Amino acid sequence: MLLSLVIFLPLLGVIAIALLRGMGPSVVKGIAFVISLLTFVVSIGLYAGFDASIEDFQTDNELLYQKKAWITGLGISYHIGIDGISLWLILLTTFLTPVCILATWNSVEKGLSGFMMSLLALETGMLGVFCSLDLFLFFVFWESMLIPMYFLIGIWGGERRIYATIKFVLYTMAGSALMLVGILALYFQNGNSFDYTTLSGQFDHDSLLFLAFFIAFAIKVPLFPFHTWLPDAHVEAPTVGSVILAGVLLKMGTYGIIRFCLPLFPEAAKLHTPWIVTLAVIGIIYGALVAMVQPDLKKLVAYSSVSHLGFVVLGLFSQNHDAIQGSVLQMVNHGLSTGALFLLVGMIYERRHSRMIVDFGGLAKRMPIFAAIFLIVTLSSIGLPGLNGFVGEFMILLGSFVGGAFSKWYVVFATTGVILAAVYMLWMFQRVMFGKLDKTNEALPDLNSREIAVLVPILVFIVWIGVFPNTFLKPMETSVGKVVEKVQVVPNTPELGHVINHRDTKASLPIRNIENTKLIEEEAQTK
Amino acid sequence: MSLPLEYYLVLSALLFTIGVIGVLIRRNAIIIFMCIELMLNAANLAFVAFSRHLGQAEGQLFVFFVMAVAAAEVAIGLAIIVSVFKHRETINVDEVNSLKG
Amino acid sequence: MNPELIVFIIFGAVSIIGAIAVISFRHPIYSALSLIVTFFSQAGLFVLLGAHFVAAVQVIVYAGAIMVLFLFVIMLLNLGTLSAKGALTGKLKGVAIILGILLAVEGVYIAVRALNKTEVGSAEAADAAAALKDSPIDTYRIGELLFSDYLLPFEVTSLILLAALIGVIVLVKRDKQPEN
Amino acid sequence: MSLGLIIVLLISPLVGFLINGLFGKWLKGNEKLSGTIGALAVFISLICSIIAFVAINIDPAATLEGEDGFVYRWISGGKFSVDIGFHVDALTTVMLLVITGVGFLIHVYSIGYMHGDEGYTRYFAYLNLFVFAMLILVLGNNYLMMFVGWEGVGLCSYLLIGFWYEKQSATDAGKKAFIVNRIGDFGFLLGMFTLFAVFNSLDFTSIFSEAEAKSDVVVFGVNGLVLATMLLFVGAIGKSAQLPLYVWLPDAMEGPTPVSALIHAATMVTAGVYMIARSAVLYNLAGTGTVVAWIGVLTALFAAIIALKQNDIKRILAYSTVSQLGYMFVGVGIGAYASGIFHLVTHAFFKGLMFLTAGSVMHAMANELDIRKMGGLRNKLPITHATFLVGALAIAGAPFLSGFWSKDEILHSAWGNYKIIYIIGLATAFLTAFYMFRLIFVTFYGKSRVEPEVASHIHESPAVMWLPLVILAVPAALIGLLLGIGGHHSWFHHFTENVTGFKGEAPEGSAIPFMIISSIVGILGIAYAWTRYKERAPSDEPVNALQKLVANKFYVDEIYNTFIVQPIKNASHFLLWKLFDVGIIDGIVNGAAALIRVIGGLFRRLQTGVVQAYILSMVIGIVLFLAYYLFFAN
Amino acid sequence: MEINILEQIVIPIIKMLFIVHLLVIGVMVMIWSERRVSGWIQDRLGPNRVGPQGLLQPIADGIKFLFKEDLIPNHVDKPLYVLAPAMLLIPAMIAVAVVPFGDTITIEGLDNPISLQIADINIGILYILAITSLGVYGVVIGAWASNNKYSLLGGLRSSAQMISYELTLGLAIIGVLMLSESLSLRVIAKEQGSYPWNWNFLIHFPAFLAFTTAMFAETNRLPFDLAEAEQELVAGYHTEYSSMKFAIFFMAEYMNMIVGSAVVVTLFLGGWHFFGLETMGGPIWSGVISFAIFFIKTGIFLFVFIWVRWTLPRFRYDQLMNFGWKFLLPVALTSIVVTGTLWVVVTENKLLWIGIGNTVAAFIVVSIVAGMLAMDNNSKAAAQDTSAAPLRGLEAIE
Repeated sequence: MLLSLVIFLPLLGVIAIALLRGMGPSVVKGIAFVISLLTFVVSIGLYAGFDASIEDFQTDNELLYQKKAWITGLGISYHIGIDGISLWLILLTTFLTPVCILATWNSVEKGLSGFMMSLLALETGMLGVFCSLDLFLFFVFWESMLIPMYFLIGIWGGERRIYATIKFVLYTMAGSALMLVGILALYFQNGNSFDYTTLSGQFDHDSLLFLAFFIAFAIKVPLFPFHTWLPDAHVEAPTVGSVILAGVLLKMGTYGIIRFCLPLFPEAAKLHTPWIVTLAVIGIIYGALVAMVQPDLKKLVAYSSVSHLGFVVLGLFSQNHDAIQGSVLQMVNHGLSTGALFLLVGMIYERRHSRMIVDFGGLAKRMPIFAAIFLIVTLSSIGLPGLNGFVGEFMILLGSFVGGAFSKWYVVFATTGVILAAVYMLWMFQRVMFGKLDKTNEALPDLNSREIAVLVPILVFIVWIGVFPNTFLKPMETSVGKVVEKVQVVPNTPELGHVINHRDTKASLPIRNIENTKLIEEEAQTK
Repeated sequence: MSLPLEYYLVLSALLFTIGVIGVLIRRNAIIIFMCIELMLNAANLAFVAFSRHLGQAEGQLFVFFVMAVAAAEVAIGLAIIVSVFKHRETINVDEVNSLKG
Repeated sequence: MNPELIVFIIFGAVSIIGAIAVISFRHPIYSALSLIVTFFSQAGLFVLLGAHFVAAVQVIVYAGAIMVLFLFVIMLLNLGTLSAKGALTGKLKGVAIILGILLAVEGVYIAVRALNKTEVGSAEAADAAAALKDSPIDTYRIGELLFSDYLLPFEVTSLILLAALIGVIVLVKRDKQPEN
Repeated sequence: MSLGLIIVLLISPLVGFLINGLFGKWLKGNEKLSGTIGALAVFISLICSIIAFVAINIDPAATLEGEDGFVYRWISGGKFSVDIGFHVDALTTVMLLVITGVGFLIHVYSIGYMHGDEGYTRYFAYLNLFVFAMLILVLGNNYLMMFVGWEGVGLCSYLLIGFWYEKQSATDAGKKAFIVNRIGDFGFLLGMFTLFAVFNSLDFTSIFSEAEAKSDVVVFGVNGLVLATMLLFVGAIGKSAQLPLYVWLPDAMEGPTPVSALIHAATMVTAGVYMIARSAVLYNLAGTGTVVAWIGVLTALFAAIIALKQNDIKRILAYSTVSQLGYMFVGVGIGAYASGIFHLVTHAFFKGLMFLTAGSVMHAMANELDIRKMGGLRNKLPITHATFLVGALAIAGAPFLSGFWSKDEILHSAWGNYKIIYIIGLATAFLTAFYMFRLIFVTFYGKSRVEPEVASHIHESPAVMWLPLVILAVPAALIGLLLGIGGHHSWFHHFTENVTGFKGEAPEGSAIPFMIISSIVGILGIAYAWTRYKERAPSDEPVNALQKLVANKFYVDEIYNTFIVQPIKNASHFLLWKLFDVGIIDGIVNGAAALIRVIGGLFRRLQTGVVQAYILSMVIGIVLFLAYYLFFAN
Repeated sequence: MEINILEQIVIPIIKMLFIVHLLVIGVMVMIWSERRVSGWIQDRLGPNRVGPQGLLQPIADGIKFLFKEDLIPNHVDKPLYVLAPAMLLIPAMIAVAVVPFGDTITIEGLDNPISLQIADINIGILYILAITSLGVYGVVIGAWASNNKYSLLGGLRSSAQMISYELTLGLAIIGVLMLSESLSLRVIAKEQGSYPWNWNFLIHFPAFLAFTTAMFAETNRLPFDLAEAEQELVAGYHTEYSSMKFAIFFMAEYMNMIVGSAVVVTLFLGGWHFFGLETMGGPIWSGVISFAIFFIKTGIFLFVFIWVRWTLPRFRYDQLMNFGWKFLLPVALTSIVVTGTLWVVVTENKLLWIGIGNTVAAFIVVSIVAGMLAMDNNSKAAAQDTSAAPLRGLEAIE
């Protein structure tokens, strides 16, 4: 019930705004903000009620799991639930939405109520995607979320918004069409049921099905070379559109991979891993290199997303527990860091009405608070230890290197992304923040208290994840474990190359790894 | 002694065909519309005939539905014709071709 | 001669003549009136088929409401005959009529020949139907079906009508006058 | 030793950073308070460090290791887990003392040096943050924590080099430093991965205890330990500015001088040396020390050569730092870990001292850096001159001063198995003495070439600045004697050898001949400098190709720029972005759309807009379909 | 199939002839009584010269009409112009076919008792609705064929009005049908029984009022004679008609009144029942008595028609539409809902409760609608106090 509440509370806000929009913009904004904040508060209840020891969906907890027949004739049910993976993406969504609403407080000039309604409707769509355990329901949410995004970019976007939004929609639809075919194929192979939880075993043509799903998700991620919609969409989207796009929408692609591609078609995943990982690594380097030379701040951040998400995909396909866990964490990290970056870009855009790097310089002098926050976020994006980005990236790379289902060379090349990230980010930071202050920029005011209030919560999480990542890693551990178990291609022991001396594996465990030891013992017993 | 089903069906087919021809050769939107009604009616006739032939009430039931839909369709259709006329001063379907590709 | 056949021939002939008149008259008013005639004879055919309820509804709905609307609109727009310049129909009239004849031939063929091959038109079906004829299809039975097995379609129909209602209001609503 | 002490030691600079960073706005009007807070924070750490040092001195077993240092579980995945935890032993305490000791003095010095700067509080915030990060680096009980500090100091270095961010060259230098360091980090990261692949852990304790047992594990087709140590060394190359990644350090002199003293001379750049000393077990097993030593000695020579022709006072010191770091790597590379660390300590003091005196000179000369525009400053800046001289003598290896002891130990150890290294090292020592005294003679002696308007303002620094100089001069001169007397049997060796786990066998033979040779070489260098630069400034124009090559630092920056940086940039811009991304990928996408549009345009003709045309086609379809179905099917 | 000529052919023909003539005579009587009653209400004499009490006046009028020149204007659409009066008259005449104007007469020697009704078809009430709805064609076609602006306007008004009120007409009787569970008028009349407190006008009082009002509108009688409002449209749709064609329009209107009254009597006023009087005359005479009772009831109701004509002023067009759509229709719908609900819910004294429920519910609905309209008017008045909005309905459709 609680989960349904979380999903549909924003929709309630949409209705409320629709009814009360005549009462003026402040009421509309107030409703939107309060509702989204309420959603976040309620979604914290999900975390509170979450039992990390359950590897499957929390079927015993009525609050977090619901299954109701919907269209019985077609085997469609309203079936929602969460596990440790979706939990964090849900919280990320519910967290970013109020932040976005607060961030866009004064920047929407026309159609405010429509904007807020789109935003809230989008939230429902996104949450639905992360919660759905019914393929049909998933697809419905997946598609429904396109509509508000289409409006957000198409109405409130920049100059070339129509081109961008159509590109975005068509790209995504192209993928969705494939996915729909995949879903239908699964439906018929699964005894005419769309129920995710009953899907198991070997499917016919699993390689093709895998591709159908994977391409849809790869476009969403976006994996090189399906990424060209992203820079356009980001550049044209309004600030919060970019934030949501980068923060949550892209995660739906990676979420889809970990939810569908890997557990459902392990054999196919194994078969396709080489080229996927190749693309991911190309994406990491390519995204970084192209980001480096972008003259437009938003485009730069957009290409950096391509690079960052390449890491996530790399981790997901490593079929290694640590790396997948790192990938999931990195999804959250990227949502926070890139979201914050877009917010910051939006904030100077509001002041200067330009996103071109050459138009800036020396802002640190006029806007010290902005500069400080920008720096922290930049560093988080670079992956500085102690901030969130590092933990995820490190786990991905370490897991992939140690136990990845592919050559270590991939990891070596991927690791160069760490260097390149520093190059393009710091270069951008230098050109925007440092140097001589331009005359036109002298009057730019520093962040006001509202903007600080928007950013500080994100900073708190950026530092929190960096310093205490276990808060986030623990609840997803068993769920990720289950995915890994399903993949079952690589045994969950690090690949040590040729171990000449045969030794007791327990002895090689880290000293403090008490939990792990227990887990392994339990596993051994169950086997 | 009731008449064979075929009589009614032939009649229905002829009426339907006349409706089709009307739709094709007339240019007045209202008349075209009437022809559509004619076709619907022809279908209704077939329905009722089958209903009696099979001794089932469903045929008549569907006639009922057809009529309801026809009523709705006429209401909307005429409203469209009225507003088209308001804007274009014509209901000649040859001249109303804004949707030309 | 079978009286039923006589009645059938009369009504059938009237309805076909009416139908042809619909597409032949140049003026829409005459077409409309011809159509009413056709509807009436159809109602008669329905009576002949024992479908009294349908016949009554046919008259109420088609003759009583729909055609009045037609007339109303024709008069409201004061439509006369249209000018003869036509882009397409003039050239294709012949084609259309030939097509129509082909269609008619096919329809008749279905009615006369093809139907027998189907389940519905088979002799067995007729025999089975004969058994059911003891209970005539009266209004009571229709009502019963309508509110039991076909309740959902029935309600959907009402929704369609509601939608039509709203649609019409929106379509013909006059735009608000600018206030000043 | 209690964990609490370490936490206080660690947290204190962090608190200073937070106060100065978050409340900088309110502290801005009050420089004294801001500076005092910064210095006090480090002073508390210094006290704690001394306590820790003394405790270990009293009881060598009083270390903080393994479980005792555990604070909390940081990251845990399926297989991988790492803790926040501390490891304190003799090596750590030595490092702690250097960091907090030199750090504290530099903080005090900065109070005066940075007087009146706009970013005063920001400066102290960064400095405190640096100390915090450096402390993490040396305190961590696993490689990942070390890496945290490693990156943290890199960040602070970046921030402090680019401290005067309105200056393009400063921000460029900061960025360069960070990025070059990142290249090193790339190696460090892969090194950690390899370590984890071998040991399933990043914990010092467990890695070192199992190192021997797992010395034959193969990763990536290579012996795991060899691979790991080499990759880690790549990290050290970056951080400690060795060949070929040394290029950032000379540029880093764009930062405030105390920063150069603290970060780019005394502490941060020595992190690589510390790391190798910490991983002594692995390096011994892997036998990769030779590579370290060779890189070190080549760097030492190379940097010393470049220093010969430099005219910027800070750059000369910077190249000298690179060179001395090379010495340290030689030390740890050949297995003389204690000697390496010993040199690290002495170098921290005398190089710190020299940077601070250079700062004092700049302070007096209105930020003039070019030594050709100085000369004869000895009289005007007596204290500065005296302290600088102490530092220079120490580095040149003048007998019984610090550098003499530590450098000599390294050379002595090298003689055994690495005679070529010994010879190169000796040559470097000669060059070191030469360029250092070239600097002194040109700057402090001879005629004044100071520009007239500057000349009138030349004055000795305030007490808050010269006092640290004097204080620092004492250990810079004497610490070598204190710690190093007795050579390989000195107290310091015993102290640190417990940690490195390597009982360095004392090199054959007596140390005294080596000392004498070193001293002679040093004095020769000084003498040669005296002959050449006693009276005259260095000439402006290099006379021959060699000199030109040297003066232009072997064109290394230019080579990097031409062959690496620009091609990547251009390729990214033109090939990847404009051609591939916009041209090819988007071209395909838009081309597909355009194709569909063309096809649609063809079909569009069918849409006449006349309803009846559509109906006609529909009817034709129906007729044909029915005809097929009725007459032809079956 | 055996055909009993007497019973299946002769007697129906007799009944038909009887009723048709009764109708025509009824029309004449109505014309006369209308004028006399009008005179009485207006405190004047009315026609009293031709025959006793002017009783022969209608005949005289008829003769006059017959002998007038059958004028067909040039500009009219001739076929339709001629057809229109007939199209109005015929439905009025054939509608009466299903009205049961009395009980049965049982005559010895016949197999079945003679039913005082031309045809007792099982969808009788639908038949009535169907046929009466056709009356509008006469008006519309006549109006259009006249090719006269006033006529056309009258025709448009009339058609809009009739369509609008037809809904009420149909919906108002649903409650009645629910209770009788039949569409046959005879059954409906029988179901009501002998006593007035069981008659439908009490049980479905609001529906009764709505039906009656709608019936007035359907017959284009005052206060709903917008289609022929003299002051606005000369004579509306029959402006261009004269002589016998005009007379036929006239007849049709009165015939509609008579049929309408008969239907109201049948549906709501107990038909031929009156305190059991209809059963007292034995097999033959009870039929006659029941016919008399029916006749008298219809007459009284016709009197009401005339009475209302001289009591209420004519509606304005928008008032007419508002009244039909906003008051009558809701009342009729309420009646259906309440009747159906109470039929299921109440177990004892159903009729009583349904009667009370209907009345109360209608009252509430009317109050709500009135309140909403008042609020709407207030806000409109506040918005633009100058708009008197005459003929708004027409404007809306032009």
